[in-house]
Amino acid sequence: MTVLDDSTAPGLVGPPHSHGPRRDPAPLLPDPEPVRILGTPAAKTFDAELQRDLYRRLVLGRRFNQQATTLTRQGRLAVYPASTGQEACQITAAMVLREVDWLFPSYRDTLAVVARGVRPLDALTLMRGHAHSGYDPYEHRIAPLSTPLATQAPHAVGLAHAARLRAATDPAAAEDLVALALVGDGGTSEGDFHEALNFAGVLGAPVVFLVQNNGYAISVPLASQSAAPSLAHKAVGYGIAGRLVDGNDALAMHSVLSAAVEHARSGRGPVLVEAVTYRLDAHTNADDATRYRSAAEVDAWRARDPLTLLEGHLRAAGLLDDAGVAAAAKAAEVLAGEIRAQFDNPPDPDPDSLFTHVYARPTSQLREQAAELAARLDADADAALAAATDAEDEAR
Amino acid sequence: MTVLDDSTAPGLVGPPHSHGPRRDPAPLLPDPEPVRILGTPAAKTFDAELQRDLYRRLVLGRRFNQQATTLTRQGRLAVYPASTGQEACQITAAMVLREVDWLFPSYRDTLAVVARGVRPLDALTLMRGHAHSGYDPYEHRIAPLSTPLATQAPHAVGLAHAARLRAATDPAAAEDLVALALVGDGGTSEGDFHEALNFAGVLGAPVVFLVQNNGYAISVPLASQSAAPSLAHKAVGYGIAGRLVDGNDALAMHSVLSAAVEHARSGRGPVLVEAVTYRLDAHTNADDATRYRSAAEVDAWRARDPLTLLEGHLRAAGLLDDAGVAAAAKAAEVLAGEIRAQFDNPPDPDPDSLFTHVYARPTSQLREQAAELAARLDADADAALAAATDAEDEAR
Amino acid sequence: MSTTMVAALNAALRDSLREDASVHVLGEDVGTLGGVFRVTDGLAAEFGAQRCLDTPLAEAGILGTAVGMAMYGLRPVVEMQFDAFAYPAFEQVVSHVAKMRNRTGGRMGLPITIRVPYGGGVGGVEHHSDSSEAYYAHTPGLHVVTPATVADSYGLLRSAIASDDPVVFLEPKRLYWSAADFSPAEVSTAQVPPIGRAMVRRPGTSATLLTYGPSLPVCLEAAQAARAEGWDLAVVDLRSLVPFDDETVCAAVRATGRAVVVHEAAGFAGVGAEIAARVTERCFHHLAAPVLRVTGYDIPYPPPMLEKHHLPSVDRILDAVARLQWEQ
Amino acid sequence: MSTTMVAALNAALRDSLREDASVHVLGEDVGTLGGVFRVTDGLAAEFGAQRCLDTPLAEAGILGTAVGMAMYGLRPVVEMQFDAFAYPAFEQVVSHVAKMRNRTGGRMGLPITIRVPYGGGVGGVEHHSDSSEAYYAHTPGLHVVTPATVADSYGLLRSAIASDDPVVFLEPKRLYWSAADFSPAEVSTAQVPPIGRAMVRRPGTSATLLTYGPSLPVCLEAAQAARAEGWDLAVVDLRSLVPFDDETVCAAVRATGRAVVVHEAAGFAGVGAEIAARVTERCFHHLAAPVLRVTGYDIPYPPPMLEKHHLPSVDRILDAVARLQWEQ
Ligand SMILES: Cc1ncc(C[n+]2csc(CCOP(=O)(O)OP(=O)(O)O)c2C)c(N)n1
Ligand SMILES: Cc1ncc(C[n+]2csc(CCOP(=O)(O)OP(=O)(O)O)c2C)c(N)n1
Ligand SMILES: [Mg+2]
Ligand SMILES: [Mg+2]
Repeated sequence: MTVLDDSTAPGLVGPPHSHGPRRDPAPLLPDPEPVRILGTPAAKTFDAELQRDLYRRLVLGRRFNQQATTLTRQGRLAVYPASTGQEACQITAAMVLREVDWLFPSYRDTLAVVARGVRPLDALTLMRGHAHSGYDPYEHRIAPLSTPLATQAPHAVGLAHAARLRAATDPAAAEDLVALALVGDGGTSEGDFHEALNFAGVLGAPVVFLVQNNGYAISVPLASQSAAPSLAHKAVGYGIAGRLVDGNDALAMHSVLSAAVEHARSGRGPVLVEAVTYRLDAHTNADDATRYRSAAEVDAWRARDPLTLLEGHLRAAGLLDDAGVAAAAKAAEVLAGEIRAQFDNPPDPDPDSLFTHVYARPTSQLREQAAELAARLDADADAALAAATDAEDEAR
Repeated sequence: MTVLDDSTAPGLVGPPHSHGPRRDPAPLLPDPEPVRILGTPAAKTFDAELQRDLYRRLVLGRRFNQQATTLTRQGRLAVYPASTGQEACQITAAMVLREVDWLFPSYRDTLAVVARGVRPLDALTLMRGHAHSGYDPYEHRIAPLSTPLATQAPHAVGLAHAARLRAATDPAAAEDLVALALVGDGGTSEGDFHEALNFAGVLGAPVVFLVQNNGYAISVPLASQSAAPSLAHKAVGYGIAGRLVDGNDALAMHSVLSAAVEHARSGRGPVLVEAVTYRLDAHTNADDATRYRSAAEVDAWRARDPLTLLEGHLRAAGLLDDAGVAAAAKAAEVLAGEIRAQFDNPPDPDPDSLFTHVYARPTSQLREQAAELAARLDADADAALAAATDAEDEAR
Repeated sequence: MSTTMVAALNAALRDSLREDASVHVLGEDVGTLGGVFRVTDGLAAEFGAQRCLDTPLAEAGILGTAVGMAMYGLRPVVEMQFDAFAYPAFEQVVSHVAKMRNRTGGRMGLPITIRVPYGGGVGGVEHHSDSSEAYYAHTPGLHVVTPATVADSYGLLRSAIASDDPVVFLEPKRLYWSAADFSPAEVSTAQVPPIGRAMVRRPGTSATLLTYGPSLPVCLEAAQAARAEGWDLAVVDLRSLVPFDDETVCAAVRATGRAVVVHEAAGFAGVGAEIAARVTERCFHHLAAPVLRVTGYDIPYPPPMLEKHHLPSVDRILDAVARLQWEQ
Repeated sequence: MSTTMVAALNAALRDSLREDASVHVLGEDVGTLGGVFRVTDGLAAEFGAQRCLDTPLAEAGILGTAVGMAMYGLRPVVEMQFDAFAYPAFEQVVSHVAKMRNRTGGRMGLPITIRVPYGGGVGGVEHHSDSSEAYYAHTPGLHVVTPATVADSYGLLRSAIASDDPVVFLEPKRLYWSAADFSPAEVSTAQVPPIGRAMVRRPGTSATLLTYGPSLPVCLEAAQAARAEGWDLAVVDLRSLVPFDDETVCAAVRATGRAVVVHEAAGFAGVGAEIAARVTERCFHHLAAPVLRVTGYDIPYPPPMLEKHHLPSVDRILDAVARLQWEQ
């Protein structure tokens, strides 16, 4: 048997096959370990006023989580999925966005919604059970909190793409906006997450996906969710940049997230940011987290509480003193008082609202159904009135 | 303002956060360029008999594609999505599997099904329009050809996982099987692809995903499908190994695919293989490919026809001569004749089969409906008979 | 001018793209190829690849992207390549498209048109011939529209795209190549049919056939054949399943006292059940017989060689009419 | 012994896992946590994490994996965490689970049980209270079962898991904490109710209420209240929507000549339409009035503070009964 000396048949084979030029993967891969600033030399050059601001906001955020949890105990909220321990993610997600930008929150991100300016009562309407969404998405440029996981991620892509389309055809109306979509570690497993990242990559849309990897999807730990080196490693598969950051380091979060947002804004394409963090509270007030995680684990993460870390750093750096801490705490109490006041006598929902916004104009079928309900409620009211009158008569 | 010297507050921050140990991504990343063997020194050490076998099978495969396409022109097949140009992928996909293994083909993979031993008529039943699937999946260990794209990928994961489960609980029944799922470049965009790879990674199931990247999803080119450096780069996001291979190099295909299958079989986890190839024919016989690609592009890829490449290499290597080529061609004609014979008088489907396999036992509703249809068909037959008798009477 | 349904749909898209800069078409193969049925033929060439976008192959992604585009004020027209390939987008349809206006208290409507070529009779292999209208019709918040004629294809698609609500627009693929004397250029805005009105396609006195989409021609044929049996059948084309035109339908049924509903989809819990139930609720004392249904069997759509047995046929319709208790 | 519905379901899973090594439970949070409703409580501890598997968060992936497991001969029992979160798996349900036996000519059946906690009345935020039965009931190839009592929860789930066909098993979540005197240990195999048989829960002579799942207790309460109005109402619990028990249902309707169908799902094209239509087809001359429906409105499921207006109530049922043309 003669064996081919490949030098004899070079023309036969030619260069390797491909469908177009290959992109270099290196810039898309995340660092092996999460980006940190606290405790590193970079902390020294970080704007001092911004650091103080981050601290004050984190304190407010923590108080918000506590107050909302209290409201569930009082039965004023049906449910609240607290973001305690994730405040550095929530706060910076709101901070790095400009007014023109859009936020696409997941069900756990009420704090980010409030941090972007929505009145607490309105941000919590869904959890109160009064209406599905309590704020005007156009006023705040915030999509409704998304309960079906990861389903809002393609919406962020579509909106960001649409803004580019408008800018191209109508430069006068151009808005240099970025859409920021918030997803959990569990949410990354959904098909919609995949499809959103792929569309973003292909369209080059100005979107940032922030994955708050808090280690659990309800009870399911990360190891049962993904075998990837990091969730940020998913980015390369879509041709987009992946970044890994310490989600409990407020300075790192602010720095990485603003860079990602400006990367997207400047037309350099979407970014996937994975923030490694931890949910210190249970999944919601209805959950019993002791069923699936140890006190030791929670304690270890409590020692890395983003607020404690930042406060310690600021004190050590001389940027914060007892007076500053007290002032922040006082502002937090003012916020908590405002929330309580908003929940004191919130309006009741109108039954007719069941029918008014199903379509732009109700169908004849819905008009019939609304009339039926109205008649029944009227009859009930009449009956109640009659009963009350009878009782009065009797009493007289 | 004093700035923190990080050495002053080391205890504050500690090591970076993570949820468990991080896997090294390096072994999961594909080579930058597709693996090739033809025209490289590795070709010299490649088993000679296997090379000749590959050649003969590729010739049969090509003839199968041609014959099936001819059947569409004769109206004997409703539709045929040819894999012309992709025969090296199709043939090796079948060859590298053992009898115990399972194949999960996509709608374009009839050739792989035939190469695994299914009678052409049965493999083509779906395309003929006689029944949905013409072969027994358990006899051949081949799932039905999947028309909804990528939906069969999670089935492969589930089956491979189930085999492991059984082996663990009942070692006597252990089957060391691998499931091979075939997906197109377009199919990688679907959510089901993502979810399947993620489950495979988490479960460590013995699955190989072979993506035949033929550059198009019907008319949509790869650049509109994905911005990734390669589709094999998606693997790292699931913690599984990614491999990139020249899909028109039969030796490379065989080598990479068998390595992947044995990797999975030996318990080292799933593999994603991207084979870069090209569909030389239109999407199906009903498609007009000139609408979306140039003759020059097709010609360039025709020059890289896997069959031509292999034949040229084998001739140059002295492994093939005119007699060998003629023998292979003759065997191909025998196959073509067999296919034509099978299609000569294929049985007609029985209308009652509409109802018999919707459930293990038909519901009372289906029994009613079947009876209604049977009565109508009987009446039609009676009417036809009466008409024929009348005509006979008249003729007499 | 002889125009096919495909050409009429194409004209509707073209005119909508021309008149309204916010209209954007997206889907698999809609651009360069012009769609597998050529409904989007030439649109990318005329309006650019961005107005008629070839997307990646992922239906939830397509529709989810369209939701985001609509949030920003665009009017996306999405093509799902075939009925069964719209199922991956089902969560987006049910949990977002249908609900967004409601969940935001009317603040955020989604003017999305979802075009779905549907139904059988074209010899398609499995998963290419589903009739999926019941899934959408049962989902509050969606309009569900299906044209049966060339003129309606143009007019209803214009109305769907102009609607401020999401519309699932079901195109009967076996009528794609049907043709009629129709010139889109001559249609004035005033003539465009509104969504929500049924149409009596044939008056009649003996019984009323209620149908839509691909089954309209079959019903008209049955009505023609019924004359030989002495029946004068009325035929109503529903055109819009949601909103439902109770007025026209009930008037047509009351006038004859007998009715048969005809559609291709499986009968069990199909739209025909709703029609039969609501007509019975509203016209009970006018009915001489129960409203009967002629539908696809309760089976997965059959392979091409058997589909003729499954589809409502003239014979099956006449059999049902014969069972309308005439001797009573 | 007082047993809740959750406990009865848990016992059914436990007994199935114990008796048949091919039974495997999988889903989100079913393992360590025991499910968000605790239906799988303790199963992972008793049978190991592999028999009761915590999966990644991806419903199509879960069901697709279960399809593969069933192909290999296992009997997967899948939990979808909530009704609306089953929609991402819709394509797998419709295009594979429902069709696999048929598309393989009977060679490959898929004995999968898909457990779906469904319906409202528990104060759930949006997407947590959908009644999705019509989507499944309209899909040929699926069995659709829904228990309304503690005993049936146990028995029907045992039957569903034992079935060689795929079963969508809809658990009325607002009855999860209802309790009854029932001991799973005392149920012999012979007593396990078969799939496909309705049950007359209350005999009656004036009119018949046809219902299932979460609406059964409401109907029983309405029947009780109706006595004050002089009506003796029969109540039929369908238990299985597919296959449908025409025999029991039609007998119960013929006996009274009047019927009301009650369910939580939106009325339009809901399962109630099918019931009304088929009962009318089969019992027309026994009916003194049209079959009426009391259902959820044709709206997205409301927020908790408004759901009481949407759900069928005793009042609404009695109003419907009053409209059954008694004076005639
Ligand atoms: C599509 C979908 N499936 C299931 C659920 C039920 N569910 C609500 S929260 C949750 C876990 C989410 O985990 P993760 O994405 O990590 O977010 P986190 O709760 O940690 O913020 C699950 C399974 C849902 N909301 N949507
Ligand atoms: C879920 C789904 N969506 C759409 C289609 C319609 N369709 C059939 S083949 C095809 C293109 C497939 O492209 P690719 O995955 O690259 O495979 P290839 O045809 O190149 O083998 C499309 C869009 C389908 N079959 N399934
Ligand atoms: Mg999480
Ligand atoms: Mg391809």
